[in-house]
Amino acid sequence: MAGLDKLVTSYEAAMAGLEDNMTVISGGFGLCGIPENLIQEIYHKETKGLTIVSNNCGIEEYGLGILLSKRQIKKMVASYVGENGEFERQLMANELEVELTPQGTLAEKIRAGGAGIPAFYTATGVGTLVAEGKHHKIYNDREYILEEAIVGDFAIVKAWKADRHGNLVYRKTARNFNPMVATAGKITVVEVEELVEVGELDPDEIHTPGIYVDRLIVGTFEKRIEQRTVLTA
Amino acid sequence: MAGLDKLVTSYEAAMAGLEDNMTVISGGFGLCGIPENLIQEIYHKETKGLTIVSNNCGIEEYGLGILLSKRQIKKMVASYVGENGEFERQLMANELEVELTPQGTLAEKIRAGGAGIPAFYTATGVGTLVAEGKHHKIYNDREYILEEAIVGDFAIVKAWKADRHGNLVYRKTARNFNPMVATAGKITVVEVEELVEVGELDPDEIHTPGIYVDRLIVGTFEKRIEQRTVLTA
Amino acid sequence: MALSRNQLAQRVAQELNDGDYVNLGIGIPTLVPNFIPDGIEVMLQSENGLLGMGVFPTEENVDADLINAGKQTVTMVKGASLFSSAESFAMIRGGHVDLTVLGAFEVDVNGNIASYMIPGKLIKGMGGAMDLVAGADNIIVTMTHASKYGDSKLLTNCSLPLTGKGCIKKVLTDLAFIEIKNGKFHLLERAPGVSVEEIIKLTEGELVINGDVPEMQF
Amino acid sequence: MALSRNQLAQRVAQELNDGDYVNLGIGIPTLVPNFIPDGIEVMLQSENGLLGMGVFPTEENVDADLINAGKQTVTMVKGASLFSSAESFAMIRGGHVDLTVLGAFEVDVNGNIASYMIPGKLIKGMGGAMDLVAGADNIIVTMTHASKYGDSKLLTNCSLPLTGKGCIKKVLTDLAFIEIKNGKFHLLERAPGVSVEEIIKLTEGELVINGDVPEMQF
Repeated sequence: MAGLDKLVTSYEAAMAGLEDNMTVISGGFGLCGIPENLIQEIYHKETKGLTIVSNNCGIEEYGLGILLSKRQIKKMVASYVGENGEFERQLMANELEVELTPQGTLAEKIRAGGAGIPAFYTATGVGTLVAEGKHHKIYNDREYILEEAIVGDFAIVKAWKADRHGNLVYRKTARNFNPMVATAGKITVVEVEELVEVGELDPDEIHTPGIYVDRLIVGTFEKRIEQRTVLTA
Repeated sequence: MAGLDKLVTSYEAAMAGLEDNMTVISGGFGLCGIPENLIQEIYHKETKGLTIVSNNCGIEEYGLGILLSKRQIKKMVASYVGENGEFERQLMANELEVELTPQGTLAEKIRAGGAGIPAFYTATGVGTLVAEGKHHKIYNDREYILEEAIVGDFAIVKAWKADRHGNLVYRKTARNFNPMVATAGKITVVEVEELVEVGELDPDEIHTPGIYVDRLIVGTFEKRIEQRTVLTA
Repeated sequence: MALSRNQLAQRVAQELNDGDYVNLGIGIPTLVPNFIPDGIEVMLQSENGLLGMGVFPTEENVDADLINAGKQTVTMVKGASLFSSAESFAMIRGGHVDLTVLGAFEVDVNGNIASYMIPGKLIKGMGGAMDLVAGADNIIVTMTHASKYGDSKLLTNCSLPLTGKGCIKKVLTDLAFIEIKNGKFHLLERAPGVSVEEIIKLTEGELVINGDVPEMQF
Repeated sequence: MALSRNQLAQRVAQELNDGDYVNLGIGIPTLVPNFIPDGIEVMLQSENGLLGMGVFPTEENVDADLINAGKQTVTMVKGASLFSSAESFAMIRGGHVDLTVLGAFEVDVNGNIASYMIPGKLIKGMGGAMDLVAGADNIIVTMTHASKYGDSKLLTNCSLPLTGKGCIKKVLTDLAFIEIKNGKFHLLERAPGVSVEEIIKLTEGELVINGDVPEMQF
């Protein structure tokens, strides 16, 4: 790895420098488009006291849920708890600090973190628990609350294809939070299914420019499906 | 035009409803990626008292500059005056109201307008004329100013390809401000070089989803070059 | 008789306009696409980053990378587009979605909605619901009129933590189609065979009845 | 002797690190790519939406849709990417660009920079410069040390409207390479054949000279 080449060859190298009590932002929605091997690496490292920022926390035995079960997570910033019983249990038992954040606000907070916007106003959450303690302001007769950006010590991302410069392309709804997450880490680590030659990706079709990416690794993925719904003839 | 089909067949229909004193946001950077025929249509309509939001104001005889020469513009919101002598002249002579806005702030104000974010903080412009009268706030020992979103009565956009649903693809640096502008108009009008069948654009490669587009027209473009720089052997 | 889940979806579908971009929440709303009237073309938005959601895939076409906001495997229709969650909520927050249909635990006469937690009992999280109710002008809440214990879900004041304040104008329950305005519920239609009295009995918040209340038409 | 435009560009190029993402302003900075040292790989960002800017095109390859921030026709290198202006300034404002090189009218001992207007005389507009100076940690200003009338451009206080406040740490002029810290200019290097006295004479703001000041090496 030198110059613009972001490729690393071990998951250990990919997550080197991750320490207890750091903040990690993760891409993925449910189990779709999650950096599953980077999560596994955090699990094996046994890093503790983590703040995890992610829309969901996986399911109990897969995805970010494995960090929850192993008590590696001190605080979750997420929009959705459902479908993970252990998450709900730890939350209700006050064993886990949770900042429930509306999904769109969460996406925007992460984007803002990467884009040098420390805070922004939104109407989402006005009049709810989410608005408590936040600055309120009226624009055009409507009330808005001020939400602050999120920056992570690490950002972990799953993309479909990449070149060594870290130019990324996502596939279908596995894109979800990944493009914003990629911008919001002090160290951004990306795992992909396929490495292509520099120059092979059409510049007009790159979703995340390599400037945001610090480390890149090629993995194999289980891609577990949460709700396998099919048409019955 | 019905249902999801946004196609109109005349520039008159494309700009129908534009009235004096409205705000029009335009895509383009310099003369690159400007909705040249939509601008021509505004010129021919002789609409007056317009507020134009655009990074530049074209050059004197081409692009948005023609509206300036015909005194159709009451106010410009732009980041750059250079290379348009008439713009500079009207500005210095106080014949034109001008809100000089840093380029990144302008891009973000337009994005915010489309995204339902009424205002955001940025460090850009702190300590300069741009910051005067704006709310200041400290985050992490750094000073930021509050900037407000921009929404247009009309947004005019140039894209490369589109389908009838208004799904858009831009080409190279002709993308520039166009994707944000497309989101920020009460009525968004897009002109393109090429119409393709619905389903022909790869969903992963669509830059602007059709939900933002109200009207679509296929045009022919001069694509004038401002600085023709070439390698000399 | 109380509406079936399919009838609820069918009644919602009558509210669609040609060319609408529509976000359908989890549960009953996901059945709406089965009842889109002829001649009406709509695009379904799924807040995880898909505009142009199609039906469930066949077994061979299941794709782990293509799910909806309920984490169900889906397909795309022609003209679909894919984007990030930030872009998706830019659409929603920015008011570009024409109609949002979602479920709730409670709704009250001031248009408040509660749908994401029951303190001490259940915490699902708000997901995208807070953004959806804040972003859309046109929202239809679908839910049962009362709990299985007969407790009304149409209240003077929501008792649970709110998902949104003053944002709901239309509620479709298994018994009635109700409009919320001026701090009151207004009974627009009743389910076939359901009496106005039955609806009054199960509506805790103030309910205005104007003349004869028509039955829903299917 | 004062540096030529090419020498200025060459000296700037020495500041590049392998793997840097670099934004080059209009004027002298655009000459920098001609002097990138061997073994150093950098990517040039153009704020109108291009990362991986290449050289000017040949006559046959001129493309009206591919320009840089100076509106000049350019090409792309392998590994280039294209994006919107909002994304471009997310990169810049978010501090993802490693080095920014831009011109100025004036710089002062507090790191203030003025570069976009001369009241009553000239208004170019700030373009992306205010975002660039606010977003980058590492900025090099390139300019002539003094005006053609001999007026210093390195001042105690900028006299023109500012582009940015307290953001400039390095200035390369045709006479000297100067660091700004603790409210003073610090002379790091002088142009070959230019004396310290000459630099002192043309520097209005307080200038610190520590021991022997080396000549720039090319």
